[in-house]
Amino acid sequence: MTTDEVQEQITAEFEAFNDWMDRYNLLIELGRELPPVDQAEKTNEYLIEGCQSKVWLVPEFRNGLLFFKADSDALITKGIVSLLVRVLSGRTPREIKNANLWFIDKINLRQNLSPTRSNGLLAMIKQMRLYALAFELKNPDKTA
Amino acid sequence: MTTDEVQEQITAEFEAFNDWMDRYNLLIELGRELPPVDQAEKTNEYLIEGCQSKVWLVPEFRNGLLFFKADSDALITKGIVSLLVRVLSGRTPREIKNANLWFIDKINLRQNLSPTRSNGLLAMIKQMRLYALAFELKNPDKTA
Amino acid sequence: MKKITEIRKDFSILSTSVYGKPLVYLDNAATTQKPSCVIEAMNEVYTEYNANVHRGVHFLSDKASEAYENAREKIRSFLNASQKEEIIFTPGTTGSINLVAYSFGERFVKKGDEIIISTLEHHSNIVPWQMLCDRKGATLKVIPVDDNCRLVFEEYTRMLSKKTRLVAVTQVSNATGVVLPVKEIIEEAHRYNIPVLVDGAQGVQHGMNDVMETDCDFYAFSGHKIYGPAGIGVLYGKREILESMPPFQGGGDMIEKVTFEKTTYNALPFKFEAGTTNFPGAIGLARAIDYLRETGPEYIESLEKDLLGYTWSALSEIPGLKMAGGSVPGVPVFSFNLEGVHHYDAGMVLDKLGIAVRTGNHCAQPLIERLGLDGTIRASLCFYNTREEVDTLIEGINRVRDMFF
Amino acid sequence: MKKITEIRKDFSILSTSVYGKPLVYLDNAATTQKPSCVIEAMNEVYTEYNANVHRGVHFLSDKASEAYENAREKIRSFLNASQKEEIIFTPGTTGSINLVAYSFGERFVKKGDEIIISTLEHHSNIVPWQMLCDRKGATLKVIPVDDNCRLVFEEYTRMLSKKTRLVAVTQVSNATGVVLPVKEIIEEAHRYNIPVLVDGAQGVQHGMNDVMETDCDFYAFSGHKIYGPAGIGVLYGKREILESMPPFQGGGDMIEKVTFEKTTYNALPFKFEAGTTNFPGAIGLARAIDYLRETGPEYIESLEKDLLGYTWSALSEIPGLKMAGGSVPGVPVFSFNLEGVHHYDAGMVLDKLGIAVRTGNHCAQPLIERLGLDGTIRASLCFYNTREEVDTLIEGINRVRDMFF
Ligand SMILES: Cc1ncc(COP(=O)(O)O)c(C=O)c1O
Ligand SMILES: Cc1ncc(COP(=O)(O)O)c(C=O)c1O
Repeated sequence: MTTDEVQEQITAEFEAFNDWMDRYNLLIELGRELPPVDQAEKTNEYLIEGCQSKVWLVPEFRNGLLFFKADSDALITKGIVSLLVRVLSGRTPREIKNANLWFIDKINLRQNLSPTRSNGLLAMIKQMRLYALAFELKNPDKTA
Repeated sequence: MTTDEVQEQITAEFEAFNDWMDRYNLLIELGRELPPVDQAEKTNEYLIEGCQSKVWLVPEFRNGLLFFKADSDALITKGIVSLLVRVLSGRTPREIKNANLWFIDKINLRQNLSPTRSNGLLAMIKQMRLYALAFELKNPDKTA
Repeated sequence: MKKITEIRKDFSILSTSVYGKPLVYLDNAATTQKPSCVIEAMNEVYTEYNANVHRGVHFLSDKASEAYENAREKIRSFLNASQKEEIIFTPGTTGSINLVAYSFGERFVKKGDEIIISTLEHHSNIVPWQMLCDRKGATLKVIPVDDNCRLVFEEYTRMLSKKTRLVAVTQVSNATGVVLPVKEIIEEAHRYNIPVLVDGAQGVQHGMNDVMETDCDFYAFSGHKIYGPAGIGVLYGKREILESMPPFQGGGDMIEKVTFEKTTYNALPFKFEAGTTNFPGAIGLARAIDYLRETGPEYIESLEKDLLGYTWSALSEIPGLKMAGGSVPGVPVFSFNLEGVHHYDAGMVLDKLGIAVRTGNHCAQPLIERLGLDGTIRASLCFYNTREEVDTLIEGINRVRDMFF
Repeated sequence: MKKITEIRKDFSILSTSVYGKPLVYLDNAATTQKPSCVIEAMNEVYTEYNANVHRGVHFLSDKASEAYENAREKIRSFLNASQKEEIIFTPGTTGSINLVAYSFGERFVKKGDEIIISTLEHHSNIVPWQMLCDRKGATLKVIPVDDNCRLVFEEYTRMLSKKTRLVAVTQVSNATGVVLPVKEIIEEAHRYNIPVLVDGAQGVQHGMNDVMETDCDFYAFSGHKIYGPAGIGVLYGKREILESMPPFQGGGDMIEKVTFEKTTYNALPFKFEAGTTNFPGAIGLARAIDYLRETGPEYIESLEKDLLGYTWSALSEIPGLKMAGGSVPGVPVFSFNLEGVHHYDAGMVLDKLGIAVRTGNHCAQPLIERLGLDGTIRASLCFYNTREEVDTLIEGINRVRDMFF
């Protein structure tokens, strides 16, 4: 599936619900389903610290693709994180760098990502893109 | 004349004019008529410095009465100063200390005396009263 | 007595909606809403007598200056200070405390000296002292608290010494609503002639506004937390000590005479008010204080007391809810966690129900860490809140519990 | 193009009366009037989304924070700065300059160093540097002016040396309307890698708002002088240099992590914005800048140019009138004296005719003394003034002459 197809899937899942409580219930569900990051990997290196909740993001590069594991101490945050992982994990650095994450607006999560919330989510997207850039620079041929 | 009588006189002179320009003309006239303080006496000791215009106030104690000479570099200020001199000069320290200067409100000069104007006029009244107090303390018997 | 429905009409924002739900504003410790008379007072400035204060020869400037100085007099009377010269307008509590840290600190604090604060402080009453100690080579001492958030007073008395230059404590912990024994703290310090700064940001709006009664040497508060505008605050200081302090910021209005060789400074309070001040803000703040007086301080106190008791009881009945402050708070500020629920998750859900609370460390990180937490949910109420709003909060919390269990 | 009558309707105070005479407000260099959209923007904050910024998990706080950050972005764009992080909100020009004097001064200025300012400065760009030099044992150097109020540029270039840490100059003399060659001053200083602070308080509202063009390192201005509210100002600083500076004030929002042992500071711009900021003020200021954009900067410039020429000609014809600035000023600010008339007397009479001018030393005592004066009458105009108002001023001045001759 392309990033767009995954985003369409997510949008459909969320548009089944009109009520914010139902959407949050879904996010909580998704947060619970996302496998936790090992305690050993929850180091400062992988921590994206926001004011309100912690987010860990662990990258892994295999066969020219970039995979992400992620976790958060807050469940709704973790649910949102899981969506980002779903859209971007297992893709080429270029895809990750160029992906237009339109689903965020579509399912009204923009507010949760606003820099003023300082919850680290925007920082997480930035961080994913930085990892992509870093891998691309280190392995120019593999990511052509 | 009592201080009240002088103030009534002043009030009558001003109430002849409705227009501010005429009142200012009168003040300018009065300012011109007030004998200037000798250049030699225009020292920092006698200076009451406001932000906008300078006022000099020279006290003299004779026969139990306190006399004032005063001057200003601005003419309207000097006119107002001359009114204060007219009301308070040549009186006992006690009279000066206790005088209720109601003419200021009556002829609408309150604004020109407001502390926010920082033109030294309010400071001048304070200074006159301070001189009165000082002379009283120095000469307790003469001012009984 | 104004009915609560009447009071709420004075604060039009209270009858707005968010996400289609009626707004339940329980973030009053962060900032309070403004009665319409405060908003109107500032509009009046801008439409009728806006001019630079203290500087003009003209009508508008006179009128603005007079209104500004009347505002100062109102603050003096509200704080029960003895002189107008002791009231300095600043941009807020943070500005007031930094003024003291720089000016008092420059003059009186040297290497080896000590400043005492408490574990219950807001960052604004921690960081300025840390920075001062860094600049001067002084040491910051911190009065500890017990597990119930109460100051360990004996530790405090033991800390006081010849090296102590200043004690700086908050009246009320913004993170937990715990009230400090400020009067006793001051008494102790004064036995050694040590001045005390009181951070009144969370006390001034709850009736603790009398500086004579506590005999504090400095008192700092923010307009926006007492129903006034943002961008204006107050520093009260005893005249003698203010006189002995050098100016903080340089600029217009704080000087008497400027030459390139030598500048002499203006008298109090202007010495500490450099540049064009926020005079519409000062006028708005004075209007807010008038509003409180008109509404009746005792009445306001009774309303808040009722809310405090009602909310405390209701929260106490929620299974798995843990209060951060230990026992019942002194002002209607409630800080708590729900077992197994991250405070941020709870805040997000409450938000979507129209309930505005604050979550996190409330700019009091050291206290939150001392309590072994990484944040709390804080609901802070004031007199314009209602029992119905508390009921909505309780329902909301129960809803959160259901969602996460 | 909006007609001038339409423009004046946006500023309702302009059609009020004082002492029964129509107000002629010619004190715009002290503070400007606010268009109704600015007043409304702040009312909107207080009635629709008042909340503490950057701190809340809730809707109102989000909305307030977003509006605040949008305001910052608008200021960035207005100043043509490259990054939002370079825009710091302060209480005003004085606050901005003091921030630099304390923070930059703390880090970069030591005994024996030199700071250069000019004779044309406002006290707010003199006293902070005097105080800094006092604290650090540094020396303040002052670029002289000739009898026509023009900088003696050769003297300036001679002053620059390895000891120079900073040059701080105003764009426009508030006392005389003289425009300084800021771009050349900066070019010279940069040849030695010396940073330059530009006091934009009197330039920003007259189209000199491009920080890229002058390549200044710091730029300071006040909201209230550019049709925005009081209590808000801006400091622009180049990112690199801001990054290298320590924080100025300590408090909420400017920290990343606080423990009693060690505090780490937040990123730009928050590092320099301690405590609750005046966010309604920032939003009001951004609205004022929008208003100028909507009205059209070129159009505004043409209106002011017309007023400048018209007023200059009219004043030149008055016998016994002496301009303090020498030749024609660069902005419509006119500073003069009438032979044989004290400036304060003149101001008092003009006041009663409804004409608001400022008299005295305009917080620029050293310049006034350099010119051998003890004050001037200053009429400062802006785009909402009219030729008719200038006529009233001229009549007023003639009336003053008649009264005192
Ligand atoms: C050139 C100049 N610099 C600085 C200031 C100080 O501005 P503010 O009083 O708004 O801080 C002014 C205004 O009075 C000014 O004209
Ligand atoms: C106890 C306490 N002190 C200081 C402050 C800082 O106030 P401000 O941000 O208005 O300067 C606050 C508010 O956040 C507070 O609660």
